[in-house]
Amino acid sequence: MTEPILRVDSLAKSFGGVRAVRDLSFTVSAGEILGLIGPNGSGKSTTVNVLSGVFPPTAGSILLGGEAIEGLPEAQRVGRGLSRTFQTARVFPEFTVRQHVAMGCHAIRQVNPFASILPFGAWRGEQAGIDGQVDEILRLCALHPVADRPVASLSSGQQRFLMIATALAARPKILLVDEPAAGLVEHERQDLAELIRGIRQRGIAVVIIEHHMALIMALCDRIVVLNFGAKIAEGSPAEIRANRAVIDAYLGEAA
Amino acid sequence: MSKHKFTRACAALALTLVAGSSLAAEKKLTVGVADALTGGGAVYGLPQANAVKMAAEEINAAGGIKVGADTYKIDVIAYDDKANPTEATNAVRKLIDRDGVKYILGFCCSGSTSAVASFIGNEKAVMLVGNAAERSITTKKIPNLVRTRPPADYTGQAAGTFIARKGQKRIAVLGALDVGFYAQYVDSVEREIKKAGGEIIAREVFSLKDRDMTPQLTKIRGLNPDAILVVGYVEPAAFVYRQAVELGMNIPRYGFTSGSEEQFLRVTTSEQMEGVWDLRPTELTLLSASKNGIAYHANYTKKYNASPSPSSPYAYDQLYALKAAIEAAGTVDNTDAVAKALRNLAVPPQVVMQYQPVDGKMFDVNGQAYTSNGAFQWQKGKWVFVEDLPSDSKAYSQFLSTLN
Amino acid sequence: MNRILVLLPWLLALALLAVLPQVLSVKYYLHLSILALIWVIVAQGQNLIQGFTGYVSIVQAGFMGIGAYGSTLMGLNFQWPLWATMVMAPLITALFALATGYPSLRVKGHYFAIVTLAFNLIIVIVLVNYSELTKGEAGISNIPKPWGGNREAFYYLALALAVSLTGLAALIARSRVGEILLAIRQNEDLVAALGIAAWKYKLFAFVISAMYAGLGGALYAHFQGFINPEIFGVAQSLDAILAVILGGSGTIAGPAIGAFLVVFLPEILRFADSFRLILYGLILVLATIFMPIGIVGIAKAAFARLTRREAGHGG
Amino acid sequence: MLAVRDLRVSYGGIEVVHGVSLDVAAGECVALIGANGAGKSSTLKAICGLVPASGGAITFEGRDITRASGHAIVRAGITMCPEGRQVFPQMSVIQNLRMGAYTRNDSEQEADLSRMMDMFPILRERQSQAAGKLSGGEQEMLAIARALMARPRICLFDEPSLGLAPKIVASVFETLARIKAMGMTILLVEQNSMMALNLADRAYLFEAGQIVMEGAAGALKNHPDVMRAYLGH
Amino acid sequence: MLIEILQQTINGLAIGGVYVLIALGLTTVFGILGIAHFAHGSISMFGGYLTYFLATSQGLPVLAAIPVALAAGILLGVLVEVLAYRPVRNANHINAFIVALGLTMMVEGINLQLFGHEQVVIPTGLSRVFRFGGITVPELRLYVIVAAIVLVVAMMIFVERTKTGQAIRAVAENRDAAILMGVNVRTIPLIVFGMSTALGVAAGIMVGALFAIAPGIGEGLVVKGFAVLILGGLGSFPGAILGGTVLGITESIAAGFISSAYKDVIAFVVMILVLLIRPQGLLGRAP
Repeated sequence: MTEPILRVDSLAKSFGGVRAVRDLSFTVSAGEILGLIGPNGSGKSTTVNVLSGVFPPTAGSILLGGEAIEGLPEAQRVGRGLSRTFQTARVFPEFTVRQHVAMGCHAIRQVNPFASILPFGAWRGEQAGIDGQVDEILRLCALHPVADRPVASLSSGQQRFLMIATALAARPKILLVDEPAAGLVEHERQDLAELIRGIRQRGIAVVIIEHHMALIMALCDRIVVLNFGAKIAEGSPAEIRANRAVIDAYLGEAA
Repeated sequence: MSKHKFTRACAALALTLVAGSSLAAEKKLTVGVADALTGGGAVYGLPQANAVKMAAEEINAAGGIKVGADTYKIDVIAYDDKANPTEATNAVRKLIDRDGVKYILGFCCSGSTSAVASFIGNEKAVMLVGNAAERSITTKKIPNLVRTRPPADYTGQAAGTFIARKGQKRIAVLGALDVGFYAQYVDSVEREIKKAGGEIIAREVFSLKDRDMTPQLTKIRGLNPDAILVVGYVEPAAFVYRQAVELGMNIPRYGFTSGSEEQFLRVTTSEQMEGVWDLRPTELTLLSASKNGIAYHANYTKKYNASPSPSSPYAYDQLYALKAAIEAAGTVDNTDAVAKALRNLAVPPQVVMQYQPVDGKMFDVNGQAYTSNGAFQWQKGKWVFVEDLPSDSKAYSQFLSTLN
Repeated sequence: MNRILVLLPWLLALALLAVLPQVLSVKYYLHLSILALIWVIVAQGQNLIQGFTGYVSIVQAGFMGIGAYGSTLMGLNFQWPLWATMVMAPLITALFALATGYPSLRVKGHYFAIVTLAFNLIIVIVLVNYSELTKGEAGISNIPKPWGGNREAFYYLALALAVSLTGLAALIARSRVGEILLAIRQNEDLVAALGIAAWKYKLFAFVISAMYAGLGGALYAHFQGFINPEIFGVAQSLDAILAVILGGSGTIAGPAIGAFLVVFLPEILRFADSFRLILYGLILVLATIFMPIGIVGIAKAAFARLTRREAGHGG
Repeated sequence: MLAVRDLRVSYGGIEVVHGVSLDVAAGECVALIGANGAGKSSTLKAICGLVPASGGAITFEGRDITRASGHAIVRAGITMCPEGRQVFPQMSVIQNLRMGAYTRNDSEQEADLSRMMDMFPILRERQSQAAGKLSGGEQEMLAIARALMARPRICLFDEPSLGLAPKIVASVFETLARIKAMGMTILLVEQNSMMALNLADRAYLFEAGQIVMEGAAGALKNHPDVMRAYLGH
Repeated sequence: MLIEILQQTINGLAIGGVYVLIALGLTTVFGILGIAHFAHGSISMFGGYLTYFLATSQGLPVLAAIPVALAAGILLGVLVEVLAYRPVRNANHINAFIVALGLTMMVEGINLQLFGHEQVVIPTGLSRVFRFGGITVPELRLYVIVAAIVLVVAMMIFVERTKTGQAIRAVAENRDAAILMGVNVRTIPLIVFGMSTALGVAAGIMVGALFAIAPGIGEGLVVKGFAVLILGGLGSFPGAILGGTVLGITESIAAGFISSAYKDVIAFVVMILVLLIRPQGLLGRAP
């Protein structure tokens, strides 16, 4: 773990007078899983939205692989290697699973999509390469049995895996997953943990927001805890579990 | 030639003659009407279509059109063009292509009329335009098109002279200046006023659907004009008169709206209208109308249970002009000959409007007819004919010939 | 085999359209057919933005107007040959679409619809009032017609353009761009999150759709020989939407069928006289309620049921 | 009190609940547990009329309410505290609570209102704030209080802990226990099987749209299959 | 100059009031049912026509004709909801929009058929003019402005203070949760359409008394109504009130000081500019 993939420095975001995120700094390295936890409304999702470019930050900098990206639009950040998923399932219901994942490849395709309008030429050749890549991702995410089914027919758990698969198709250096386990049951959660470890093995950094503490504690290398938009703790799962401030603000005595 | 053959030929000839004469008694001439029968333009179009139908019935009752030995009874087909150019083209194409009609009347509104005028020159048909006032319709010298209503600027010239004579120098205009012929009317007025040393100090616009003219009037009030000139359709124009009074403007008001008393009184009170001038063609207004006009008004009212619109006789006169032209040309099939005959026609005795012939002809070389213009004033709830406006149809006809 | 089955209706329709002028005895219907072919082009454009991208644009007739006036005025003022101005018309329209698309496409849903409607109103107001250039409400007549106004020749020109532009629409729909447009229709936020600059594709769809309209407008001008602002009002933009909905939104055949309906329906309803407007509206309401997927959608569903039943017999 | 017999629910032709039967007696707390998509929430939604039942029967206090519309079911005495809280975000806390009493015409609404605010002091503190501005935990409290404002005879809870911080989850279950102690009849759907089984008297285990196990909560909690699949042991 | 600005502001207030009422009707329907109710303008005009008809042909006093027209308008609005919008409730929002366009044609056609194509003006007999220094205010305009304010306040009270009003808000904010509160979500749309149409008919009567009712006027009004909604923010009551007033005055000032020919263009450009700077409208909520 040398130079971090993502370096967030003094990040702040306000809506009107409400300071949703304040003075937040942390780093993520290649192959690391970072947990981002905190009570509802503590600014976790806002952080993800600011990192991915849905909102511009009010202040602070975001360095991806050493390059400042805080001024870039959402789409270009994906091209630079930062992908994300959403809290609630967001999918293209009319596509097949395979088409859906292939959509994720657009950010890194070398051939201009407009060239594909011509009835001949480049994109057929490229399509074959994409097919191979999509197959690989589908296998990784255990979606290959349903590859040709319409997305609308998938269960909500499968749709969550599909979101991750589609984000992976853009070959990210870092993947932000927003509450991936919400609504999953135990065995699905285990599959999810397995998948996220598999993603880490490919050298991709993962930032995960989650309320399911067992999952977070088992999965994360490091955890950042937010409360009222500010970082109150950072450290290994064991450190966090023992942190007084975190117990008071978030975990409670039971955990 | 054998005797046998000869008898057969004689029999055939006799049969032809008999058949021919019997056909002659039943011949039918279909004329088409393309006009706005629904929508906003129907205020003008529907009475025109009614007027053509009424004229057809009268002519049929009086024995029809006589062409050589044949007598034609007139049949009228009317299609709605909604005052829309595409629909008007479709309607006329249908009349010509499908119904085989050669004579097309009506045409209240400028846009749809111009659309048809742009292709009628290539057709074996004759087009008679009614109320549409856009000047360019008769500047193109289309040989098979004539128009009964004079262009607006012919009237505008007369109106300008009249206003100049009244001595006001600074005139503010408020009108439907986005409509070509209204703008042309104002241009003519301006030319005459300038000759007398006056000027037009404002040209404010309202559109057909505007009813609140106070913003424009407030601006005009701030300019302190000597008089105001209102040109446009009566529906919005009536509001200008009312709101000008409400804004406390007590200056002479001139107009070119051709609205009836009833139309104005829906919007204004009679007091609000008192003294307003309307400078316009001498159309169907009872006080100024001829004997024909009074009869037309009575017959129309009886037949359709509503007063005819002031401009509807433009269409009524079309059919009488057409009848006279066909009879003069001696053919219903040769439209070129009929078109030529229209251009050589003296004003037929049955027409309602008071035409001012040019060189003794109803239509000039451009196919344009001219009525006289009059100054009308609102006095105690009524439009009163005050005087004829000085109108020179011959001079205007020459001017029109210079345009294209 | 399947491919042929899919192509068959297209080939049949094409053959029918190709011989149509020869079999029509009443040339009035040829006139309407030419208008319908022009509307096929306009509706295919509308479908790109409305059917595929999911943005209801109400400015299609306004863009027709820009194409029509663009072609006419270039011919009038620069004396360019008719063919050159007709090629330029969609390009000029594209410029306008770029300028209006940028602000319009920043908003979605009903906002977008109303903003484009406002643009259509603005186009008409400017065409009416900028009379030094456009001759205002009186319109421009005697616009040159190709082949001296030979309608049969014009029919084949319109047919060739309608067919090739329908083909182009099909190519776009099958391309990756088309796929992205469909994705935008389903979930635009996700598209952006996947690293696709959605605005580029929306603008592309909007501009191409406007170019279709621009060409359609130029064809209209040189077919009718007369244009005025009224022809390009909001009512006609609504006709374009109607054509797409009635025929089948998001399909290739739908707008083509819808275009013929839009042109011929008023003709068929002529018997209704002054009740026509009421009847026209009623048909629109009933069609949307009872066949929301359009004629093509219904036909496809019926076809699918038929083949399924046959397959069932076979098994 | 509440009896569901052979209930079937379909969405767009796809059946997701295949003949479920369950009972809730007065004063009882019953939990529905099982995997996501197993049909628990759909069953709940069918009971309170948010989705139509495609088959089977639901009776409440002897009355058939299978085909009744949502508002009639509320009037009959069934209230649901929905998944994801579903407060009215632009309305104030107090307006939200008043909406809870929408079906009531009695004169004790204001008294109930202040009782609720005694029970949940945070709501009194925030009474004139827009509900959307509350934190997730506070919104959950509001949703529960709002449901109680209807004075229901049975209260349905759909995933009350979903998406909440662990500390808040604990306090939500404390609240549910208090409501249970007040004698309220409860039907609870919950992902967090352990906490649900700790609270409930009886439970039904759902799998793929069917009930595969039922019994006393304690018994289910110690069942080896349940432990392995749902309790993460 | 100052007098002119003041006069123009007062000029704009009357039409602004009409815009507010039209926009409030549109915004309630939009906020609660997500329908862009394009036929609203034509239905409003129907109410205006009816008032005219009752007051002239039937000889009713105008003040007696108004409630009858309101009742008839409400009935029509409710019928439209049940027969036309309800069947497309669950379909794509484009479909509801197309239905709205079809309805507009139908109602326009019905208006033409029943009341003809001549413009009508509801006779009120109010022709006095008040003068304050250089500023003139016709009494009819004054009453229209006052009536518009009264109606707006009445509606705010209804929505904020009554149980039904709160239920309407609840349905707008969260339909499912409203069902769970025991709100009958089948009757709420009827109430909403009734209320919205009542406001529309009131606007139609004002237009008919102050100006005129004629074919096409309703469509023009509904387009302006939507412009107001966009200006103020879709679904926002205060937004509709502010937006309508702003649009009315903007038009008046634009016509008086910039160009009467392009006053509508200026109004739409203002709308588009606001949208560019604040896409959610002046008082709309941030997304």
